[in-house]
Amino acid sequence: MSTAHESAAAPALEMKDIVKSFPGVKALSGARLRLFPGEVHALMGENGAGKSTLIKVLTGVHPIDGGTVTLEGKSITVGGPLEAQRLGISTVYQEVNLCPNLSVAENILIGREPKRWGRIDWKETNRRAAGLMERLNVKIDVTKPLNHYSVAVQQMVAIARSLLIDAKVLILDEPTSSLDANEVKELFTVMRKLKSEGLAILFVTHFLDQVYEITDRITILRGGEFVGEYLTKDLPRIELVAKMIGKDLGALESLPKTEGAGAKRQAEQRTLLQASGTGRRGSIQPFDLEVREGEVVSLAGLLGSGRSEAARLLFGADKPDQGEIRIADKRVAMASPRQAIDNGVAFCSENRKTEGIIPDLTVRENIILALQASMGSFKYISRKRQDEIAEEYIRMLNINPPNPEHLVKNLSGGNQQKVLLARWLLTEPKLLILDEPTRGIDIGAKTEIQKLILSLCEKGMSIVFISSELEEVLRVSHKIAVLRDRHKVTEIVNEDISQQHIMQAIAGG
Amino acid sequence: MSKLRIGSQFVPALVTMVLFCLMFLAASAQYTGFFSAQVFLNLFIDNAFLIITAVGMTFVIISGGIDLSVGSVIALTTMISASLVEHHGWSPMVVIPLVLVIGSLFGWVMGYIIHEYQIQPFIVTLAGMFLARGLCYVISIETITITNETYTAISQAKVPLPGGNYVSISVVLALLVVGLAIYLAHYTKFGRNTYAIGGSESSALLMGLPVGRTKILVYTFSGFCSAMAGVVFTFYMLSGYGLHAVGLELDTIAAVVIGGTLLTGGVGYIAGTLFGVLIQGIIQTIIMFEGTLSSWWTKIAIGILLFLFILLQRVLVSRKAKAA
Amino acid sequence: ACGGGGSKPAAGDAKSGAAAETNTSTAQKDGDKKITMGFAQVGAESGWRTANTKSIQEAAKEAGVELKFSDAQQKQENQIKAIRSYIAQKVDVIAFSPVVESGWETVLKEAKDAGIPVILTDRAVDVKDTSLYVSFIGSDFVEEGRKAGKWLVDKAKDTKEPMNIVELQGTTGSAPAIDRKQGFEEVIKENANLKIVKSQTGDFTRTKGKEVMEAFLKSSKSENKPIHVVYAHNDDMALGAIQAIEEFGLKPGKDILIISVDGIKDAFVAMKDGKINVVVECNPLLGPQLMQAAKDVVAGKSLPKRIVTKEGVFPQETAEKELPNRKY
Amino acid sequence: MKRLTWPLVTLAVLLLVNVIYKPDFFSITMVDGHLFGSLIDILNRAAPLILVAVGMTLVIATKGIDLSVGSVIAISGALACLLISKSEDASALNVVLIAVGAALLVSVVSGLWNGLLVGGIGIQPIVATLILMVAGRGIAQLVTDGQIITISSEPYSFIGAGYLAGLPFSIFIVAFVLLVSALLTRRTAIGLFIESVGCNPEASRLAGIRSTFVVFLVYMFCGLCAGIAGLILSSNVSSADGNNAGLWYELDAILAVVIGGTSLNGGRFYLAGTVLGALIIQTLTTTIYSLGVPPEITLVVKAVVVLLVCLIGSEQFRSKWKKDKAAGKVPSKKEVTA
Ligand SMILES: Nc1ncnc2c1ncn2[C@@H]1O[C@H](COP(=O)(O)OP(=O)(O)OP(=O)(O)O)[C@@H](O)[C@H]1O
Ligand SMILES: Nc1ncnc2c1ncn2[C@@H]1O[C@H](COP(=O)(O)OP(=O)(O)OP(=O)(O)O)[C@@H](O)[C@H]1O
Ligand SMILES: [Mg+2]
Ligand SMILES: [Mg+2]
Repeated sequence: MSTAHESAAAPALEMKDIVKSFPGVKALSGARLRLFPGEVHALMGENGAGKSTLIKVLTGVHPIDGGTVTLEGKSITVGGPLEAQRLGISTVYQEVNLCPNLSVAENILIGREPKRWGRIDWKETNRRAAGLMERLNVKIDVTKPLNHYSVAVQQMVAIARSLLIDAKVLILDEPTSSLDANEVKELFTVMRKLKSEGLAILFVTHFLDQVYEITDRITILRGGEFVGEYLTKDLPRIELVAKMIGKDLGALESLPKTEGAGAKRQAEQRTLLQASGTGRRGSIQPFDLEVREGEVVSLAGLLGSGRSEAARLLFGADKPDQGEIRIADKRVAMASPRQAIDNGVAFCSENRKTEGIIPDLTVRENIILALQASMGSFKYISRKRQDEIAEEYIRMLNINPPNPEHLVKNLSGGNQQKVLLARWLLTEPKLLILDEPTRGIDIGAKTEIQKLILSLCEKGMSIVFISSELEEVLRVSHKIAVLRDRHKVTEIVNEDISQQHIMQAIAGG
Repeated sequence: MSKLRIGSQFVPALVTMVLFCLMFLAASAQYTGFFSAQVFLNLFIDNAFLIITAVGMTFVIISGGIDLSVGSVIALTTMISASLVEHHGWSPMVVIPLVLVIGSLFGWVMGYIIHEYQIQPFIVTLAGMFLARGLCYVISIETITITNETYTAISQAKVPLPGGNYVSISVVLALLVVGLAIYLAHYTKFGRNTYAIGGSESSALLMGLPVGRTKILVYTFSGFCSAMAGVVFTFYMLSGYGLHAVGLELDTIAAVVIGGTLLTGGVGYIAGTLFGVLIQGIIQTIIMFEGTLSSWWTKIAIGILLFLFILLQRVLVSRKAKAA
Repeated sequence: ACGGGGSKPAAGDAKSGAAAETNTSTAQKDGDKKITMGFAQVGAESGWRTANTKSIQEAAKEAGVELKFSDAQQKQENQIKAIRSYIAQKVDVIAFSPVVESGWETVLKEAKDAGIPVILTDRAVDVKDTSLYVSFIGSDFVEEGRKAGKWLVDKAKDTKEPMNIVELQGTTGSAPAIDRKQGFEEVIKENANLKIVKSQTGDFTRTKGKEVMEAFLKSSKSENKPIHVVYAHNDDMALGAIQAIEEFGLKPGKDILIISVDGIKDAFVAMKDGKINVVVECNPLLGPQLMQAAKDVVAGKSLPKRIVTKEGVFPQETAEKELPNRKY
Repeated sequence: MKRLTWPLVTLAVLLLVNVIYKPDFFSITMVDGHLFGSLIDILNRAAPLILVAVGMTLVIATKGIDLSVGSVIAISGALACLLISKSEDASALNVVLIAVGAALLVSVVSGLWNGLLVGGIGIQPIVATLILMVAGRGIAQLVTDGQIITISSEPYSFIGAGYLAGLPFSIFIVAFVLLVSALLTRRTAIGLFIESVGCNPEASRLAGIRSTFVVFLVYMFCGLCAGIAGLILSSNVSSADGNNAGLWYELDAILAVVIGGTSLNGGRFYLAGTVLGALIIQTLTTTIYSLGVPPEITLVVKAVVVLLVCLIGSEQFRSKWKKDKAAGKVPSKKEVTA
């Protein structure tokens, strides 16, 4: 079915020779894209390849420097997102771009609120929003403000919003970066339906599995340039990756298989962190958790099961009001992040936009921030040392553009995530809590990071790991704590760790 | 209000109302003559213009901006009204709509500059503040007394209430504006867009909301409210004067913020603002009933009362938020 | 006045006195018929005003009048509120110094409806129906301007050359600023040699007075238009100007004539040192007169519509003798 | 440096206007061993404003605002003058030193109070500092008993009216404070922390920054700056005026900060820009005085200048202008980072 439109129809949308520069960076040069009605089209490329920029240029967020855009054969210039919507282009941008202060229902419907007697009909608004969320199989109270929910839920809300627009073209920029398998499944069901209705869908993701599951065609960008357009079925994985990073790759294969690796080391390790009865009213019920030195403990669970909440307690981001936490057998109050850091605990939040990056500061400043904070105000890391550190981590994590003086807000999403990882790795904590650390990071860098994590463990660092990507969890963990409905239900260790086992535990079997 | 979600955001506004009632009762116990309906109604009579200004300001602050020009626009409105009515013999029926248009236009221009040239609202409206007050002096340095019958009649008219109490026409106008504003804020696209922009302007833009138009409209509305307040102020003072309402912008901002609106934008309720104004009014009234304070102790006492109130509000809000 | 030891204890007394008074008055509420007066002061924007307040507070204590005092912080709306609250508190008599002249009709009518007599101090109000207040005690700003002008005209009678005057105005738009300017200009018109070459507001403060004067001196130098006279709308600005003149290297009072209004102690000190040539008095001490008037009006006696305060013009020669008499 | 261009241009234009009207505007002569001229006057007069604005810059960088500076100015001057006037020998150096020390201490305490309300209790900065703005003026008047305290003290008047090496002493004070703040913010991590807290408080907290400490520090520093400014202002006229000293200073200070390019939304701050902003404001005031602009239209002139300063500083405005001139193309829409 996918080749049908090759001859049949003209593209719904075509972008040709797109050029876009930002001060000091050429984000796009000669990028191309064709979208046909009734297809799901993957836009692939490394972090910073220009995918999001291409989308923003298309929807008029950034003015275009050169090139043409045609929609259904007509050449168009889009003045802004509002105009794009009017033209039938519906977009979910990377990162959650919704209003945290408004209710979920409003976020979905604002701009298109149902009216009655000339005024907004709130009942109907809430009803419709709830209906839409249900269609995505997310059952939440839509009258609560958006910031009440986790990033994953917010992503679903953004998707729900985009579905509402009467669109010819649907653009999804990494909508699945923090979604679990279940939600992805729901999303794909919806996408398939829309596709069959003749919608052209552009889908950006770093998950190859998803690409092969849902897309019909792939466009690859590299360094802002067009590499090629391929039918998904004709392009094997290895080749796809090679085309994305521009060289042949053995990296994927070279990943160490650590499943069960923890088994032999576990017995001799001392306990680093011991949480007993730790909990916080209204967010997570008391739980026990033991993390040993050099161990990777994963928290697994469904959307909103309380993984992030648990992690935040361990770091003091929220103050636990029950139970106690011991680190290296010393009782620690964990009243603030500061205290946690002083005790060698670090935490990389899942919410990089609001809890991670300091947007107006440079890459260098963002990287050294946590280290500097732990050193205090007056022991200033010399500028020379800062530059060295920045250089080192930019190289190590392949941050692009490799300019330490770039403002972090101008980096691509994946590169921002790398900066955050760099920030915490630099502090060399005893326990590193990573909440969705590889969110939005491209396939090449992801393996690098996983390798890095494992090598750090080998050196004795402990890690608490949260990821919506089960495969990743399986690959790195020594122990998995499963959460359901905001309390810890079970622990799975060592040889018991298997996909099926976890799935059962999560689902409550 | 029942259809509105009473979420945690509503707590500050609610706490403000409760605290207001407590303050009123406490003062009634302390001062003879305080506990009367008329004293309560006087809060409205004396602060009608502040209520109206604060309503406009609430929109601006919810959108994440600020408007420093309100006091000056009030002065300018009184000045234009007085000069046209007294010196040029225009009819109030023409003058009042005219000044409302002028005020709105003034706000529109500021909004346009803020949005179109991406200049911080603080500085644009500060320039607006200088300009409006400067224009007053250009019209006349001296105060212009209004003797026009329509104005004096409206000014002295009493809307009788049961029990021999009364309010002024201005109070009715102010309450109408409050009602309109609540409707605008919660039941129109304009209002919701304002909240959205305050929550996150860049998101609102990406969500395809008319950010520019809404922002400009918000300042226009604030300009309109200031002019409306100016009209009410003219009834109240029966004069035009360049030094009217000096420093009112701070009172207004304080009232809005006390009412639970966040200066960072996105959160706030008109009803909260109304009580914010009343809180300020009651602090004033308490001090006047006290009647033994010297000028400096007056200021210190205002500061202390404000502090106590805000502290209580803060404690209660964080307690409630935790419980929720 | 100059903040030396003298004035401090007085304030302490006034305060404790006031406190004591409230206590006793609540105790003997229904006993003897004590007059309650509500007084709405403009604010405490200057030493002059504070002296005015103090005079009223002390006089009230002496006369056994229970004083309800409120400070409007230079805002007319606050004064109106205060008057409303006095009406609600059913005081026997209301007195106030209006911030501006206009806009009193409504609230004064309310007072009249409530049967409370109103006495104005310091400034008049502009109302059509003069029965809204019983009397006005205070000075006449225009007259003060005239007196200042008169002194200069006398002084300049013999000079043939033109004299350049710079004027330091009070707060733009305020009644004393407008009136003192008007009265002064009215009189100096008589002599064509007298010309105001520069006029700028100094906001009634020393700092601004000094700053403005500095700029005037600099520009007069580059324009080659020497300044002969400074006319300041109050003493504080004059004192600031004096400093500027001295720093500029000229002698105030000699090279440049200084005319000032108010008559605070500091001004007399400067005058004694020969740095000010004349001070037109504007007397803030009208407490006793006010209390007398209040008693009369409560007793049902009729009052004159206008009670003028005693005010003089003090040329340099009288400074030495007058200085000890200055209370503020 | 690029963001200083437009403020610099503005300042240059203002000075140019003066020179056109008064050709000897730039002339600086030596009188009694001090330099003398309009430019020196501007520097001297701008000194307190620069001080306050520098303190304000750091506060604004943390997404705060300090409305109480005017009142702190009044308190500091009032207290110093009161202590001196109460002493046996007003001209004794140690008396003045004690008075100055006490005044500065109280100013820092005022800042601490603000910091406590904002950082400790979490009250919104604008209301938190409004409290001290209102009450502080009362306190200042309480100190002076509502009168103007006049003193005659050689050493005290040196602070605001004295000369050192031919230049007004206040200029040295400003230079010193600027130097200290530049060192503190650029040679220690404090500057980084301030910007970080102002830019994203939650992320900063999670990165382990003691944001309360930072907030306390900036408000205390701002209080100190206002206190010094208060001393300069009161010593300049050898008197303390509890009611009028520093009135509306907060607006001018904030204006200076904003003209200098620091955003009221916190984050990056630019001390040099602030200094330029303050100089622009003072130059404008002096220009108005020396050109003889009538007081009635002073405010209109000020409004127009402020607006022009912002407009030429706005990229959108400039590019629109250029484009309009070139050919009526569509104005560029602003760019957003998602
Ligand atoms: N507003 C901006 N200012 C300056 N540079 C920018 C801006 N936005 C993006 N860039 C740069 O443009 C390049 C492309 O970024 P883009 O966000 O399109 O990458 P991406 O392919 O979406 O990457 P990711 O997979 O990490 O999301 C990057 O080098 C980035 O630094
Ligand atoms: N039905 C729901 N689904 C998802 N989140 C919910 C739901 N109901 C409430 N929430 C809120 O969302 C947040 C989810 O908590 P948390 O961030 O710990 O989840 P998580 O396990 O990390 O899941 P994820 O980040 O994948 O959504 C909580 O603040 C919770 O109050
Ligand atoms: Mg991207
Ligand atoms: Mg989570």
